[in-house]
Amino acid sequence: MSQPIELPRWIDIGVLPLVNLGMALIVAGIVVAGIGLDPLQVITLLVKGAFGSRAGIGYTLYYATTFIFTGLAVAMAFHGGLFNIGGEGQALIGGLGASLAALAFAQRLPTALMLPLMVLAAAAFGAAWAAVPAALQAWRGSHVVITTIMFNFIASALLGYLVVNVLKEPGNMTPESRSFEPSAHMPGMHEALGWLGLAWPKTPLNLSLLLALAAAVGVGLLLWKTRAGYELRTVGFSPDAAHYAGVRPRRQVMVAMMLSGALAGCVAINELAGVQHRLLMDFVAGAGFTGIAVSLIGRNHPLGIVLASLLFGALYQGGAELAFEIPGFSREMVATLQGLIVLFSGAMATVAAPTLARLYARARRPVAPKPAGVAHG
Amino acid sequence: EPAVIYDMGGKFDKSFNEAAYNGAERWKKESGKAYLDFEIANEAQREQAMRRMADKGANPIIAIGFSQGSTVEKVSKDYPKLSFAIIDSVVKNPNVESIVFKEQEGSFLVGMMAALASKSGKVGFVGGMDIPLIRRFQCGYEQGAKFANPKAEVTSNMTGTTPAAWNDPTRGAELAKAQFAKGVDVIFAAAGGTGIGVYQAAKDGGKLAIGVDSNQNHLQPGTMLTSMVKRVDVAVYSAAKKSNPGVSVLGLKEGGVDYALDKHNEKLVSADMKKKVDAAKADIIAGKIKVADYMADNACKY
Amino acid sequence: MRGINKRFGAVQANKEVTLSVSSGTVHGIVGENGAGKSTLMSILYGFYQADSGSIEIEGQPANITRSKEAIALGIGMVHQHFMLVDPLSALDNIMLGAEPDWRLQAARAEVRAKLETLMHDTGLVVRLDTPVEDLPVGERQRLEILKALYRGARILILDEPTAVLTPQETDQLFVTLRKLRANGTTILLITHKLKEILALCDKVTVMRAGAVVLDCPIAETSLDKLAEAMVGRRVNLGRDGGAAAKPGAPLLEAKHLQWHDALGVIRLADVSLTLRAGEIVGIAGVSGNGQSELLEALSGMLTPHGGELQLGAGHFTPKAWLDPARARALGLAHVPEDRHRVGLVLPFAAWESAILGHQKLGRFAGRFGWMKQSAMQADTVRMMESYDVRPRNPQLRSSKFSGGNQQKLVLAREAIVKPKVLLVGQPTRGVDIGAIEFIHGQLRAMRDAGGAVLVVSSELDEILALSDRVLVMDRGRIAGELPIDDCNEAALGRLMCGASASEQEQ
Amino acid sequence: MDEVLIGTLLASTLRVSVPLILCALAATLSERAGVIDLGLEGKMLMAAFAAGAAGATSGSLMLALLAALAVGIALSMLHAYACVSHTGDQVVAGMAITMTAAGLTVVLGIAWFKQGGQTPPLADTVRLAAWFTGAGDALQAVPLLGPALALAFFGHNVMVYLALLAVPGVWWLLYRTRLGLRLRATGENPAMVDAAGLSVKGLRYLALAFNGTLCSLAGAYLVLAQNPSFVPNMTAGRGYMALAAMIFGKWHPVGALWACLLFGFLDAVAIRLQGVTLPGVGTVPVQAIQALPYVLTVVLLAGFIGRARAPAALGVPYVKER
Ligand SMILES: Nc1ncnc2c1ncn2[C@@H]1O[C@H](COP(=O)(O)OP(=O)(O)OP(=O)(O)O)[C@@H](O)[C@H]1O
Ligand SMILES: Nc1ncnc2c1ncn2[C@@H]1O[C@H](COP(=O)(O)OP(=O)(O)OP(=O)(O)O)[C@@H](O)[C@H]1O
Ligand SMILES: [Mg+2]
Ligand SMILES: [Mg+2]
Repeated sequence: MSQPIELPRWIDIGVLPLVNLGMALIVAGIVVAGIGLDPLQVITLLVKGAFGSRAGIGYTLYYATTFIFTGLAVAMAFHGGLFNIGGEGQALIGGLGASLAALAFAQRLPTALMLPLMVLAAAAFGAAWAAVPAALQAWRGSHVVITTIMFNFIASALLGYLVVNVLKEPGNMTPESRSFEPSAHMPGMHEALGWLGLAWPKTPLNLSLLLALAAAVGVGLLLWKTRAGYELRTVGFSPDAAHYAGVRPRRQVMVAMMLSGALAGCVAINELAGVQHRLLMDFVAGAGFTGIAVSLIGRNHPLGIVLASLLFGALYQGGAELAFEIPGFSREMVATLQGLIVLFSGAMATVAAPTLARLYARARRPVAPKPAGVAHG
Repeated sequence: EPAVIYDMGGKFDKSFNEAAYNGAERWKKESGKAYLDFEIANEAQREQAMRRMADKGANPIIAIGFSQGSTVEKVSKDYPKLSFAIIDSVVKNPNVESIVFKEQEGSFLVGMMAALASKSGKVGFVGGMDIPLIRRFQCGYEQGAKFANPKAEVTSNMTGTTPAAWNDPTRGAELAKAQFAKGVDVIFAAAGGTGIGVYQAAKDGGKLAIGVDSNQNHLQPGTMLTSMVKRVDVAVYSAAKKSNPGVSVLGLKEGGVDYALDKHNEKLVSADMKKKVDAAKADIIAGKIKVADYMADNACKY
Repeated sequence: MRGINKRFGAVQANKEVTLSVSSGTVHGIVGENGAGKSTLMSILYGFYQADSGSIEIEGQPANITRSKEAIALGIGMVHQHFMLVDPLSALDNIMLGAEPDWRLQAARAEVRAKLETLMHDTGLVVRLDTPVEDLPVGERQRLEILKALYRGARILILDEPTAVLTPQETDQLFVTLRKLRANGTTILLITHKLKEILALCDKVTVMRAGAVVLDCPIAETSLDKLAEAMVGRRVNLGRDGGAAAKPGAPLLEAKHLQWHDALGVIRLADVSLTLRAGEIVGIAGVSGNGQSELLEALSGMLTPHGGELQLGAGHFTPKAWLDPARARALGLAHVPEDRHRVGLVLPFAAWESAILGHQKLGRFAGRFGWMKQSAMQADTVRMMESYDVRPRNPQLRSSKFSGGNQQKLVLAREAIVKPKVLLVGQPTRGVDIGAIEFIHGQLRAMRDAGGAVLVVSSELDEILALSDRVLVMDRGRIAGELPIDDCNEAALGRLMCGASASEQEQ
Repeated sequence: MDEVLIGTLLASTLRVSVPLILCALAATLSERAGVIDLGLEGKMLMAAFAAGAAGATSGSLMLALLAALAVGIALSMLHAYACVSHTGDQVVAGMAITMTAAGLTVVLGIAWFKQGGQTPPLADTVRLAAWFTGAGDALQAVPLLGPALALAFFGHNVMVYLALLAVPGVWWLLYRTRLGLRLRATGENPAMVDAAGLSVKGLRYLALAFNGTLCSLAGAYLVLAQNPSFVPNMTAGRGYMALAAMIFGKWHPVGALWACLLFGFLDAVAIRLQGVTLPGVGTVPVQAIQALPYVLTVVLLAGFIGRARAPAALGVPYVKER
């Protein structure tokens, strides 16, 4: 009954997530049909919008870049046994760091120095913002889930204050900082490909994508190839074994959360250095929460996260395109789907497991009439 | 085909954006052609939305609201062949039409009406986001109120400092209730969707309220004294019809701003009140009354 | 109870258990840790469901699927791990689930009145209005019994009630239990303390590995017989008659170690011991008498509240106690009792588990914090070969190895660094006979190479087979020390069961 | 003049606190039974939408309330199904509900009402009316404290009084009834509750049903009393603030009430201090006041101002067999 169900590995990491994703899509499809749209048409247009043109692909990858950062952030903390809901706030404060660096130095420094400095600042500020809940969890036992939520609100208030009262240009009515000098702009993919002689339409997609992919590789290497990652995962799986192995759990809590915060902070590079070129108040726009869904679907593995980010990037881009194309379709449909994915792939991840186990068992039985058909079902 | 990009608050804010929407709809009806539109849900979308419109070949692209100023400036440079229009902000690119209003003049008129309708001599102002543009409304309103009744007291509040202030009816209602408790009995809300809360509070408290941007008299018939209409609809309509780059400033004279009188508020506006206000309107147009412009020197001097 | 079977995942906790208890008696149940005693009783109480088997109460077949039904049948259970809600008052704890009125105040008044008489009749006195978290353990124990009696229990199950009690409290409890028996209550008593069985019970059942191995009236048995039945089959693993130990210099010296748990129960009362080069010291004792805590304190996993420790060149006091990393640096290795929770990380690949604790070793460290995985995997393969771990696949998940192979892997890992001091907890728990032999051989080889080995085991045979010197622990103390030549099961059994030692102490 | 200021400030505090109080009580009930609720925000938002949609289409206050209740309770049951029946992660489930609600309300709103996700303004018959205005007017006449008290405590709508009554109600349920005892025990030691012959699942489902009811009322209040219609994302973080208040109130209904009133008071003050220059202080950074509840909660959680003890079994799904 409530005994853990043993499924073959390929079902566990291959089929089950797809089944869960499928259930979320089905429910979303019902909603789409319920508001009078044709789910098939929506899906077709969505895929076309996301992958049908180079511009569409550019946007998809641009959104995916942000989600890779936040997804990795969630996964990093998760491997240390922590649930970081504070990606949103850490990204905001990372944006503050990157912007301060840009506003202070971009006039004087060349791009080659400016961009690394912004990355460092974004990561450092994000890490610092995550360090406080981490320290409170490690030394005072306050639960990181609750404190990171609180820190999201505090971050947004802090940024609001700074942007409105300190960073806003006197003449400007919009709460945003002045524009960064060109040396603080992350080159767009169209420019970069242009240098190589390749044509690419102008989209928000910028070289941050490479940074995100590098971060994914880096996270993978760190977790599975370095001692630090080994110790982190040990704490995440079994604090007792970690203690036995001479690992200090408190230190690992700090390390995991700060790395997580640093990754979230890098969202600012894609959004601010790459696209907006100034500090806005709401540039994260829920990406921190999307990161949770991305990480859940990606099974907390960098490769999975990159793929899941692509999925979400496509949903966002396709959704935006749909909002243009179909009256009555709003981007919130994508937000809804995102919530449903978290529900089915996260909270109800094992609901389908017994059924799958039964189907699998039936399929394996030699007397079963059509074993293969069931196994793939 | 033209494209309209609405600001935060959305095209059904019953106020500023909705006026733009009405203008676009009018164009659609008269021309029989379709137009594209998009509602901004967060800051980061502005540029994407505008570029997407431009990529689709929309022309002209009409951006509603000062917050889109910097985006229009950036994007219009990249698409020199397209024409753009921006409401409430000035962008000095050759392919951009900037349309701004003399809100102070319309506010002056509704300020007068507020002071004339007030029994307590105390009138209120609820602004949206605390920016010079809204201060310009406030300043004109104050001046008008004092013009009609030199002893009038004006209580003013701003809802916030971020764009969230445009769409927070709860706060609007709270601010209105606070002002009513101080004896204010007419409130002018220049706060986008936040105003809905103010009007509801006025209705609940049996006080008067003044709408903004669109004619909002129908929202709470019987307690809406009037509305300071800003003809964003006209601006959008004419921008869609034909774009003429440069800056146009629309005041009372140009019919860009006015106060609203219709079946919903005719009982509230007495003949005497109407006479006085119309006289002032003529004087402003004639230049006999100078209405202070807060944005000219960032101060309310009258 | 007839033919009861219960399986938890891979563990067969009860195998064809049949138990019959006559009413109005005290029936003892003894057995090693994990023998399935608690599981059996929990099935009777409806907390778990048997996979198969039947239960009859007072001649009537009873289908007990929930605790509620057991309670209705007059069965009450005092769980091994107290089932109490800490922040609630004693009174609320007693009536929870059996409140006579939906209004709490009225219910409390009614229950309080009943309890006053019950407390008076049974002598089980509890401060009813104190939150449980402020009650001492003995009082919590009485509270648990009172709870069962309040629900009208005629059959009372007590799961290791004395494990947490002081001798005085135990005596008091026994007075109460005798009184209850006199009033017609049937009592099922689980305990590890054989002396208690002899003192109190009318009949006794011995369980081992989920099955009943002995069932007889108390008059027909003795402490020695019970000890033998409990310790179980005699494995034919005699001492390797040959080389006697030649103990050398002391490598580890612990003095007056003291530790108490969060409840304030003293787990280490005062333990001093010395480990010398070239000897195996065995620690015998019924589990739960401080052996686990001793191992943890010596390996740095737990900081004692009192005492001191000399390990090689390091001297430690509770203020600055040894930590596991430092312990390893000083040449101490530790095979933990719980290989699943502590000794391995089950989701890890075998090679990852095989470097647990050694991740900082120089030969594994690449530049920039890189791990030399090839070196790690090569080491793992070597460990697997020399300790015959099967399957010999360093990439396989740790959880996929059988218990014996997991244990060999842990032992190999700790031995490969050639430690000066090796602490081993339950070296062969759940390990098959071939592996036992092999593991014992390895431990002896380590001694012969000049290492000091401390073995904690609940298997007397193992202690007898391995040790050069045996310490017996009882209630957090060293109850006695015997050189191996003076050891026999009877002597150890008496010390273990608190017979001679506690009598001498009192 | 001053008493008017005090009176309106108190009145405003009460009005602003109501959704916080209801949600904090909802959280108290579920967390006392051992279920973390990060779905408050979503439940409240969906209930608000249901009230707005039903109210606008049917024009009936009763139907609006019923719709809110049905939706809020249904979401709580979904929460229970995922976390209690299937031992899913409570935090993830709550997040999922909140995320889904934020999207779904807008999607449905646009589809049904074509007003950018808003519902049409509700007719007066659907809105909750002011109560005790007569008593308030009478009290106005009393010298000294009269006007302040009248402004502060009379003339609110029924939900304000209901929320204030719900506090002793929940307190009474938790501390004066058998069910309350069982709920509290479930949050502390579900194994014991199970051993006492009670159903842990049943109790947690029940706690979540109460939780859904209270969240629904909070959502309905936003639409039927505070605002004239549903507006996308109108809960604006109140669910999280209520959670903070519940923690700040140390998982006790009365503590939660005081925390909510404190947070509401800060909000009311922040509304009034917007852009106001105080002598000596300068312009008050309203953001600082807005962030204060969260900062206070973190400080409390860190144990710097007294220790808050969460129910021992909070967030742990109950499984018998390891
Ligand atoms: N809830 C459970 N889930 C999984 N396995 C369990 C559970 N309870 C007990 N077991 C396993 O069942 C076996 C028997 O356990 P049980 O608690 O009945 O032993 P015991 O004889 O009471 O031991 P002890 O003397 O330590 O109390 C053990 O291997 C144990 O690990
Ligand atoms: N979950 C599993 N998946 C795949 N293989 C397994 C799994 N569990 C055990 N095995 C393999 O099955 C074989 C027998 O396992 P089992 O646990 O019954 O061994 P055992 O010697 O009885 O161990 P123990 O003494 O711990 O009970 C082992 O070779 C092991 O590698
Ligand atoms: Mg086995
Ligand atoms: Mg037991």
